[in-house]
Amino acid sequence: MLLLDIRNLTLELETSQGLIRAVDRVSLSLREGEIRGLVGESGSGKSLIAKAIVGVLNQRWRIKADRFHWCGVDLLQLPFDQQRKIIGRDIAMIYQEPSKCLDPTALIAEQLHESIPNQLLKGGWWNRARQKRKKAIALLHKVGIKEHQSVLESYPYQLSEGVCQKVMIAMAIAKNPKLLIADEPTTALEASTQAQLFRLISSLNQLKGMSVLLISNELDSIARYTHRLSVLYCGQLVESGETARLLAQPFHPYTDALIKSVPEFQPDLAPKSQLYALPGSIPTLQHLPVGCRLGPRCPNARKECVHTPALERKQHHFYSCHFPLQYKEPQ
Amino acid sequence: MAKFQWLHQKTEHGPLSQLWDSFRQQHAAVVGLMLFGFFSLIALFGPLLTPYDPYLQNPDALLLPPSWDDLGDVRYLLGTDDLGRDQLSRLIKGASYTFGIALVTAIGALLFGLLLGVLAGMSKGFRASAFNHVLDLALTIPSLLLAIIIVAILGPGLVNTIWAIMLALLPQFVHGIRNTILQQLEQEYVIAYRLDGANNWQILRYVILPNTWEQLTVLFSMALSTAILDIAALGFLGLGAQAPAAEWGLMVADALDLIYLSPWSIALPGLLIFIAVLSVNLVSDGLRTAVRKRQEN
Amino acid sequence: MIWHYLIRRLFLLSFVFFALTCFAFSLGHLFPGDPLVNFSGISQPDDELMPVLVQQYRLDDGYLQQYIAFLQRILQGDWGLSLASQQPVLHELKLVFPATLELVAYALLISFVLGVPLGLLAAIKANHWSGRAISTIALLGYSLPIFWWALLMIMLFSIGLGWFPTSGRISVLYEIPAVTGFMLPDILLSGQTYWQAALQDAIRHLWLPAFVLATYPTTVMIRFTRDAMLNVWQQSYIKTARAKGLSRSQVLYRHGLRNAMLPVMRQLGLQFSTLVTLAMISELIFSWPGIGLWLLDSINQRNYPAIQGGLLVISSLVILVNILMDVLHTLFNPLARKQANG
Amino acid sequence: MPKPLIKGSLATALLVTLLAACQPDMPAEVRSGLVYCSEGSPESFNPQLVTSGTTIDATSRQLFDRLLDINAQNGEFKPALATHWERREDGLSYTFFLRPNVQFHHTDYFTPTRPLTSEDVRFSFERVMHSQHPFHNVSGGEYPYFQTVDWANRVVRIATPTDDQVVFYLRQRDSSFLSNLATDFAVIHSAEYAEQLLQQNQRQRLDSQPIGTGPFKFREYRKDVFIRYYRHNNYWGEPSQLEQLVFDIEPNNAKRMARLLTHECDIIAYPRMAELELISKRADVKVQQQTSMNVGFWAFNTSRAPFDNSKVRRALSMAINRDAILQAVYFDQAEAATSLLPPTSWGHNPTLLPVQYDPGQARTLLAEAGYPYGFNMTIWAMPIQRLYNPNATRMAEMMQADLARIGVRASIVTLEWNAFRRQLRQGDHDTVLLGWNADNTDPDNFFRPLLSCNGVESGTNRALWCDPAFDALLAQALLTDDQAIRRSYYWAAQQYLTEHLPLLPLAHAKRFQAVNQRVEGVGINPYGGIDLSTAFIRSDEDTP
Repeated sequence: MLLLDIRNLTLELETSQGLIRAVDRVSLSLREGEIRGLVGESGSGKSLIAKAIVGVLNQRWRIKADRFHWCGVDLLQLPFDQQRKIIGRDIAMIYQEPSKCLDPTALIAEQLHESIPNQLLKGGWWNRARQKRKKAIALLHKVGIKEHQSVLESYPYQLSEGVCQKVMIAMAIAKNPKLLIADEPTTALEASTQAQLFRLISSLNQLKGMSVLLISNELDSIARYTHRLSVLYCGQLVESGETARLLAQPFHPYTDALIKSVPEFQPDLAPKSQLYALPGSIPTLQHLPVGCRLGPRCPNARKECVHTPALERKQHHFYSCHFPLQYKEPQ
Repeated sequence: MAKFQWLHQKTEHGPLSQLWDSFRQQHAAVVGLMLFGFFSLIALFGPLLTPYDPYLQNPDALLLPPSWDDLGDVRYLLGTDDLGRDQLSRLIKGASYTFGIALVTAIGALLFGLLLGVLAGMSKGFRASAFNHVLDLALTIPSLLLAIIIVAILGPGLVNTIWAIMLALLPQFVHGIRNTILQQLEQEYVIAYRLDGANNWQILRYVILPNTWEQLTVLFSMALSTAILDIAALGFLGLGAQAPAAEWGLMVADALDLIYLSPWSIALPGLLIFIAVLSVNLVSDGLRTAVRKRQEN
Repeated sequence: MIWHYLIRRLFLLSFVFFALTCFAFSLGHLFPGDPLVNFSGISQPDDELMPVLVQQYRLDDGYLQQYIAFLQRILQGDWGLSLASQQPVLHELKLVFPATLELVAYALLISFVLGVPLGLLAAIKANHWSGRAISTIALLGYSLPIFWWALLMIMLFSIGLGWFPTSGRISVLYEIPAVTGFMLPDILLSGQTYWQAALQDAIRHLWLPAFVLATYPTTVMIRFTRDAMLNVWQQSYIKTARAKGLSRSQVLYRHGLRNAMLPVMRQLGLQFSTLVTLAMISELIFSWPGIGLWLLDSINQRNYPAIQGGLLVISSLVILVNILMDVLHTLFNPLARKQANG
Repeated sequence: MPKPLIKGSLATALLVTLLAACQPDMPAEVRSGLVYCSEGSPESFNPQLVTSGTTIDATSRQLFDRLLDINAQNGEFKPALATHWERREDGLSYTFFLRPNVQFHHTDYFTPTRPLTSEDVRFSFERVMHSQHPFHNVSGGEYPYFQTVDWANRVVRIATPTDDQVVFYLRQRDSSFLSNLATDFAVIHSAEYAEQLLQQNQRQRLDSQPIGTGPFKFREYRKDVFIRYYRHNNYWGEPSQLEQLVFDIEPNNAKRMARLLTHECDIIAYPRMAELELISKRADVKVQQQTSMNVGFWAFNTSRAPFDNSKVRRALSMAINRDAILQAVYFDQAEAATSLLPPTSWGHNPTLLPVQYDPGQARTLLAEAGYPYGFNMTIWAMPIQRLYNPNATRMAEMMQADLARIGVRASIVTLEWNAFRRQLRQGDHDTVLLGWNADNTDPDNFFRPLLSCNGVESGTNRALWCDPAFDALLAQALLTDDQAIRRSYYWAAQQYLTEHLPLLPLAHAKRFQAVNQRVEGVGINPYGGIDLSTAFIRSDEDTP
């Protein structure tokens, strides 16, 4: 069953210099139990999409989409608080700096108890507090925190980023949501905890069947853990499809460049050789190029690229480029 | 699609122009700034503008109501006080007393505060903590109490109370500057400078001070509004400006006896104090939001 | 770990009190006139009493011994006689100081009860007309010169509408013995038959001064709360709380308020000395028999021992409040506690 | 949402205002209380020690009685503690017959065991006369009024043949003796209370916690805040209808006026002349007016150069525009003073020609006196209101401007009232704005305290002017009872004054009193302090 179905999502922001279209006709779909990756360099609008889904964008943003379905319900038409109720029940989100997402003046126990909804508790309301404490301890164990007592009684500033992220995940899965959105969960963590975290997310996905939208800019971790992948550049969806096939045979030059820039994917890289990188840099939001936004930096850009390419489809593999790379023999 | 702009490049991106842009957008702050300019002009050129000598007593024009009142006299636009002195010229002269001297006091407090704040901010270890703690607490003596003590020692007078108000304004400055400096010291570019071998003085001179002038303007505007209120209050209590002086607070106190006969002789000076402080507060609010906006984006 | 911090604060407190008593002692010599009169407060010490006093105050040996003698006298409660009434200064302070505390306390209470919710409302509805209206009223509030504002209020409410009396803590016809010095408890303790009428009359006398004095702290509280809440509202833990599905008011009270209140408390400490100045001025206008009125009279009478006593009492009050606010801020704010002993 | 919290706090605020606004019903002893707003704190509770009007108003008529009083309408003597008195034909002895069964105050600090006897009268006056009297040096040992009338030499001896008879023996005839006994200073204390204080070694309590025979007894006093008196129930005269009398002390006259308008005060002293016609239009207030014997003057310190030179004094007097002062300070509620004695006094000399206002002539006179470029001087101005000078600081400011026109640079000195009088006593002033309020109808009551040599030591002679010729004139005037002869002496004295000008008389002010409509039975006593014993509050139901 299709959980999330977004067609042509456009996010615009009025600024003093006029209207900026940060996200330009992006489509995204997510099935139950699937881990989808969302890759793109910083400023490509991937966090914006996540926030749009959860509905925490502030009033200045204008959201337009042909279709914005969650479990068959069109969220855009719903009144604000009803929309908030559904999202609150089904979608959970974790952010980049976990320590900032925890209230510095409240104990972890308190924040954890807050996030456990009352409906899930069995038993009467009078021993709700005891039940919450029991459930909180269970949650901490589930996310891999052994000495729960010391964590519960401490303040956020006393915990490391890794533990904070685990607490955030515990809070997220407290209401066993259908979808967990992880917005660059591992940027603030060091390598060992990163791997630990990804294993935790994928185990939760398999055990509880919770689908995950993993947003990151490190291609190698994405490649290992996600089933399907979407690549974004400056707010435009350039390519999406099964991760394995996409990595094996990218159609869009930007995806190809991304893959080449990751050393792990180039087994036969000669020592001291120049790492591949696209020429130029990401344009700022105020000065976005017309048409295909990779235009000026694209190695095989041509005249037609001035018109934004439509999203073409090859079985489950979507790409939006006038001159895809399919002629190259697969590596 | 994004507009294609080749030519219209924002020439100047310095913090000053950004600050002025976000300040300009707040209309209330601009009105405040105009009023502030108006009062400063009056404070500077007041004595030249007054239609009459503020201390000239005209025995046959006692307690005239303002000219728009039916028994008012157009020669005395805002009427006269109970000794026959022209109210308008006294109010203008008062501007140089209340507003002008408040400006001087605030600038003095700014300089002393800067000195002490820098000392407190830059020194480290026990000396720092002892120095700024004692400074913070000892200087929180209320301004009126300080004024009473100084008047008890040196006798009443406008100059004596300036010292009292300056001392009372110091904690705000020292506190604000010390926090800003400590904030600056944690920034990476300070560490970068230090790596380049810059000693404390150079860091202070080239890195920290240019970055604190914004905070200084905000602190200065807040201190100025407090200074105006304090000078007027001390004038009202008779500890500041003495009898014939045309200081606004003192004019309210003198007019207190005639509160039933000529309520406007109390209303006018009080209103001017209120508008002066309001203009300064508007500017200070505008500055604070502008600084916060500039730091946000 | 906390005790270590509290002990350091206590040490700082005693150090500042020591500095304060040094300052008060030096005033004795700085004030014009004969130091013996300034310390003892006996206006015309007749000649056989003079040598006894000089010996007792050790006026002829060095400043240090004089200071030690001064300190002993302060601790024993002999603060000299007021030159005006030849009564012991401490006895008069016990009568006048509670009146000021009472007025300041009511003003602070009003500023909290009115200031905090209005500040929150102004922060949340920042670009709504109500939010802007509240912050403009706040701006007007703390630009008002208090003596002029008090006069307007008297002209309007007391003389114009006749709702409230203009002066004093209670009508002079009620005889209330000063047991604690605070008016309302004194009325209850006085056990007079007419205590209800006295209580009502005391409240009637209290309204106007408390409201006038509360104008500044309330408007300042609105501004501080609004600023603090504005930047707390941007923090990401507020977003996570909202994402957790908490209702807006739950997010506001559980997370917003507590985090916003911390910087407000610290700033309040700084504003307390301004509040004391305003209290002294409003006492003069409302003839509220507090320490402000008493000190203003004593400056006119060149009553130096009284000024010395007043300085000691008011400064220690301000310093105590500052340190209390600082300690409260550290206790409630785990982050600050990390810096405090980290 | 925070909205419920805001609604809650606003609702409670509204409720409390309504609760406070309705008028509580006053209990018994509060309802029949009267609040008199006075302009200053009394320096002491014994009128013998002072001359200031404030203390007299607060104490003498409320707490004490005198041997005889003056009838307010016709100025004749009427019996008080003495029912009747006889004078020997050679005028050297007076015998007074005391009223029987006069009770002293019964308070928590003293319980009288016996009624008033001649012993109390003798004690009260001997304290003033004999320096080795146990109570003479208590509270400073200064009796200014008695020193000016030279009481100690005048009265040789006081005898008490029986309990209800007192005989005064004088050294020589003195026509002003009876008037002096009728002044507010000649009050009768309780000898028994003094005896009790002597044993407790608390002698100064006699002047701070008074015991008298008056209509009210002392209850409580807080300096600069209030004085509380309760009714003396077994008063010899007609007891007051007021259960309680409170003097609410408020130096600022605008605030006193405000308290009258909000009914916190029932009677206020020295209302602002400026607002009189304003408040007389109000329904709840009535204004009482009484021409009374007083004079406001500008005294030069003749013991100090250049004020010892009469030319300089005349020049300064001519520089002052007195009509402007009458209008700006007295608001035309006073008449210009041509001489020290007010016109209502029988000793007034109408033939005097007053000092003309002529700055040009003043400048030439100043040059002749040797000060062509003027000089620096101080004008001392009282900080509080007085009947004879409602706003001394304002008057000083006007004089400062007038003197500046003739090149004299004057600065104004004003201190708190007690500090002001203390330093004035030491003669630190160049010139001072003061005045005098008569205590009886005798012209001697003006001249002796203000300008006699005795006045210099007692501190009432602010001009520090001691002229034997002038003193001789005053002494002769006292030797006869015939008013015509005394008037001729007093005319000569006034002529002498206008030539030497030790002080410049400015104005004789009318005395005003603003009273709440519901207060009855209160008048203004033209001679000396106010009398509140006959006051009562009409109890009709138009509560404020």
